[in-house]
Amino acid sequence: MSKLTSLSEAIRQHVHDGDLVYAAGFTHLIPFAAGHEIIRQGIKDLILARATPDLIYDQMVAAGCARKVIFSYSGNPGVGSLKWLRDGIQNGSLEWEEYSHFGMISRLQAGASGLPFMPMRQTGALDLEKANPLYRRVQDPYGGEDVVVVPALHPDVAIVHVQRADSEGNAHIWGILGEQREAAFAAKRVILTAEEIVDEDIIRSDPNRTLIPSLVVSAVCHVPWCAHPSYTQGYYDRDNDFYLRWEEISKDEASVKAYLDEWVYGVKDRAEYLEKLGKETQERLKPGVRLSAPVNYGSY
Amino acid sequence: MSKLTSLSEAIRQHVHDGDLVYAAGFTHLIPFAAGHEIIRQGIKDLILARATPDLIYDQMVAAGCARKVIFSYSGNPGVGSLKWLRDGIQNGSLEWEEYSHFGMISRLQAGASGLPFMPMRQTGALDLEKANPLYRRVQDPYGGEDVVVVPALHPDVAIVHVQRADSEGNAHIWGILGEQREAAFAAKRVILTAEEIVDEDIIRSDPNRTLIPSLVVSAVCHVPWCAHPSYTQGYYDRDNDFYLRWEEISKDEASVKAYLDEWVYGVKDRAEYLEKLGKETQERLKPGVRLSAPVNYGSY
Amino acid sequence: MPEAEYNATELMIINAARLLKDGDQVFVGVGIPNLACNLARRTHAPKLQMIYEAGVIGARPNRLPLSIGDPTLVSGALSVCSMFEVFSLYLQRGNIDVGFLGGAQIDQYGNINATVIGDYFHPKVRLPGSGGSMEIAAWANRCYIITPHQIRRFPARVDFHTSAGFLEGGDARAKTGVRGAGPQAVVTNLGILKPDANGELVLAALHPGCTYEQVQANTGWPLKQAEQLEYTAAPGAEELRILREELDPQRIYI
Amino acid sequence: MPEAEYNATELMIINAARLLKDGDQVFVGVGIPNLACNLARRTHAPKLQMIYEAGVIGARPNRLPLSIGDPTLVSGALSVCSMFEVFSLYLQRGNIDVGFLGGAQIDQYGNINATVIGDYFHPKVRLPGSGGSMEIAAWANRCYIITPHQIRRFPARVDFHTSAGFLEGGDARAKTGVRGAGPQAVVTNLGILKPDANGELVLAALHPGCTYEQVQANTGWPLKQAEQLEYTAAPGAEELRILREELDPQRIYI
Repeated sequence: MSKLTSLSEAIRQHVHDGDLVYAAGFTHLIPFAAGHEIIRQGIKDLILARATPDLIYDQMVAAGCARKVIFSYSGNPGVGSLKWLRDGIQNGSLEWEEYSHFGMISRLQAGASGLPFMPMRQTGALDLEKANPLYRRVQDPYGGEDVVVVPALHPDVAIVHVQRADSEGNAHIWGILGEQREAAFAAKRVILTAEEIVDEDIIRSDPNRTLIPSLVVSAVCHVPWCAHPSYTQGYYDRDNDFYLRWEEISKDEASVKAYLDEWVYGVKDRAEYLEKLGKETQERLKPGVRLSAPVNYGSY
Repeated sequence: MSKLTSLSEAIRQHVHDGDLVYAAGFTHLIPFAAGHEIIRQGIKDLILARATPDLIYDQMVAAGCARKVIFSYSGNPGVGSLKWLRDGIQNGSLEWEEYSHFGMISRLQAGASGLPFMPMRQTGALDLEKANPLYRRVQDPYGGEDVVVVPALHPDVAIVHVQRADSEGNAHIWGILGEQREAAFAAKRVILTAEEIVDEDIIRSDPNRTLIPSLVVSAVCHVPWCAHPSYTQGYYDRDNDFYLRWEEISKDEASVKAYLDEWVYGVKDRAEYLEKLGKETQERLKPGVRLSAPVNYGSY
Repeated sequence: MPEAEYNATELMIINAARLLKDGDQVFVGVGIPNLACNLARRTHAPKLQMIYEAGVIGARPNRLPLSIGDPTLVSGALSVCSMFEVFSLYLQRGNIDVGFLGGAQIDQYGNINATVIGDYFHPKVRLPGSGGSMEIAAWANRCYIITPHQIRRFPARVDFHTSAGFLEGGDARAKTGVRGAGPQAVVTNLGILKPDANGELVLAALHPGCTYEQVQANTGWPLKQAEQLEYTAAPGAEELRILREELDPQRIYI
Repeated sequence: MPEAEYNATELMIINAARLLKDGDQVFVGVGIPNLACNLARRTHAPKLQMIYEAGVIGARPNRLPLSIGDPTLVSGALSVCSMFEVFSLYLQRGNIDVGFLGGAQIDQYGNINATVIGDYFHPKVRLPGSGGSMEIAAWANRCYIITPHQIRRFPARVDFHTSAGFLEGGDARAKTGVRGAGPQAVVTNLGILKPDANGELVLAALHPGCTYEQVQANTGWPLKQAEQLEYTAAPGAEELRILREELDPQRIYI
């Protein structure tokens, strides 16, 4: 049963004011197009969860979509800081809840596994554990050190971008996997965006590559270049120029407004964004071909 | 640095009397050749751990290698029972420790993750929990039901068969993954057997397929048909005739002795076994070709 | 009712298939449950999906699988994951609608013993053990049991709780907090048992030609009848044809 | 010593590279640690392997990676796994020899603050936070810190323990039971600090032309000297050549 729909329809149906949203992706496959659509639809009071909020959450905070962030590293990776998140936390206008990377993804792992919590070894650094009451401790019933635990996270909606999926939402992902799969299994609803919609036979040719099954997917959206200015392995490179430019754009309200007006409110959807981005930029970001060696599953 | 060695050398170096051995594989990739080599070398007092002991552990018990088994399902899959394990348990000559499947693989998952234990939800069935004191309970510090926990398992040696690996032990696996990866990361030493030793470039062409890294591997052995009469996806089918025959062979001591004399003690190594097995059987078990669709990693 | 010829195994498979719903995500073993699922897919439940404890999702086998990990289940499947993942992400997470269970003993409250006859530490007969059934019985939304109806298989109390039915009945299962609804039907060659409000297995349906007395004679507790005792329709010609010609032409299981 | 020209960043990279051993499994970020590892690989540690928190093992990048998740790290790598897996199977399991750490503040006992200046709930300056450094500092066998030597970066006590060094010194770290040995060296542009038996960072080595007084002036606690104060060799011509011509020809980091 096809779950194909437009991204704007999927956001309208599955993302509501006040929802806890997890737009997944560790530097890779960050679903910028979905973030922009949420901004365009004026959705409010969101709790934005992500290990690394990246520019997309800074933009969503700047656009007034969020009341709270949950994160483990709030920086512009390899460049600097996320001004709107930082200022929101500093001036008290934005609630926050903080973990280490492993704490954050362990929350998803617990959620994805149907467990109430995940244990991890102690780290000796107690200040975050003290600051965040959701960090707890549990005795090791085998006599070792107490373990630290974090509770399951069940996002209302996870947004997960992938390289290719069939129309039912069975998805192949390769390259950096981040927390894509855990977010999809942990969430109540999943919006899957894909660079390519392929025939089911392509998916079935390599079942070990299918990290997200249709079973957990609510909507499938065909969104080429969904991740720009982040990247999709094998499809396009990270647009590092933009990551550098955001440092400047984000400095004052006027330039952020100008950016949003031009690149978010000023375009209807990602197709228009892509047209506006231009062929030249697309060409610049296209990698050469480097194919995986095939494997033989055998015909039995 | 190449870790290539013969299987007999690898067993000699890494498997000692009294060791806890985990020969991995859920119906797929069961390393029969390694089990036979352990029998040939007359290694004793082993603790044999496996979710599904399968014929190979029945043979090792029959040959006198084991003092204890740890398992979650002790049957001849799709056929019947494992007579030597069953009789050993019934007559008290074999120690045993028992879990459900999820309990068993959760022990490996804890071991692989460096955790003291793994939690799982309650199942309502208490008898095994009562019979095996290593099942414990832990309070959910978030106020939910208590969870059941099992302790980390760290085999002295894991034996893991794979389709292809480079000479350092970076391995591609596809098809049913069972507990191959968890066993490798949980164990103190890892013997990797492979159908094919390939150039590092093949491995590097598809890093997402590398489930076991050289980092955890102690020895790499090139052992075509290592898994027969079990199977290797894409290389050969399960020899179901033998699974049926074992039901007969295992019925009395004389026929087991005859089998071991002919197929284990009577051959030097898997190459001789394979020659003895004959071209016809090999041809019968060869599947047709069914290749995975390639993915583009991109040249960056 | 036309007097179609069928055997006990065919009867059980066909009645099990009828219990499955379109779109069900079924955690399935080889043999009879596998045949029941495939029959349902070719009749009223084309969107039913089979998930194997070996970690295979959406298998599309070219031949009848002979083991739970048959390579034909993998080639052309939608997804394959590790055993830890299939038990955690699918079963424990609550993504499985139906689980199939079997065992040497099933008792009055649907508890199953697949572990041992006699004392656990001094076994009279040692059985294979839980495998995944402890978790399937607890976490699948609903479970079905398929088994021949013999008195030794239906004691009032099992020797060992390998997997939980309704435990001692009443709210005993609910109180454990396990997520699944437990065994919803036991399909035998004589009829179908279902739990009543107290979790006790009662006779819910009789197969053609079978009587209550026959079932009681093969059941180890005083067997109640459901208020509305039903009578199953005999296996249809088309069901039998699919089963015999398409699914198990070599008659390996049937 | 020949008066080779080099800048502070080059000096730090080269000295960090010298601390790495052949065969080390290094958990590494982009920028300076990445350059130090690659320099070590091309000089004395060809078998050193780089593992990125993004889940990349044995990267073989064709270009200088610009982010921790740069696609050039993936193409041609030995293995790629999920973030949960790299933190559990590699870091928590004890498979990582060396971790690199950074932060806004490093204190007398090697504790690091990358979270906040001022009060956590009413921050004066909010910093990015832990990322993986809480776990790296605890579980890597040994850790190195690379940072410019400035007084504001070296307070006697950090405002917030983002990751554990030797805590309050003495056996405080050992008592927590964390597996790693903690920070083994802090490489700055002036010299190298190392923990003494009490876990206190002391001056272990001076770079060419630097003095104890200079280091003390930039350190927020009375800085002890190691019993055997060492003097690092100036960056060699070959080290500089590799760094400038092969590793960062566009001078993005150096």
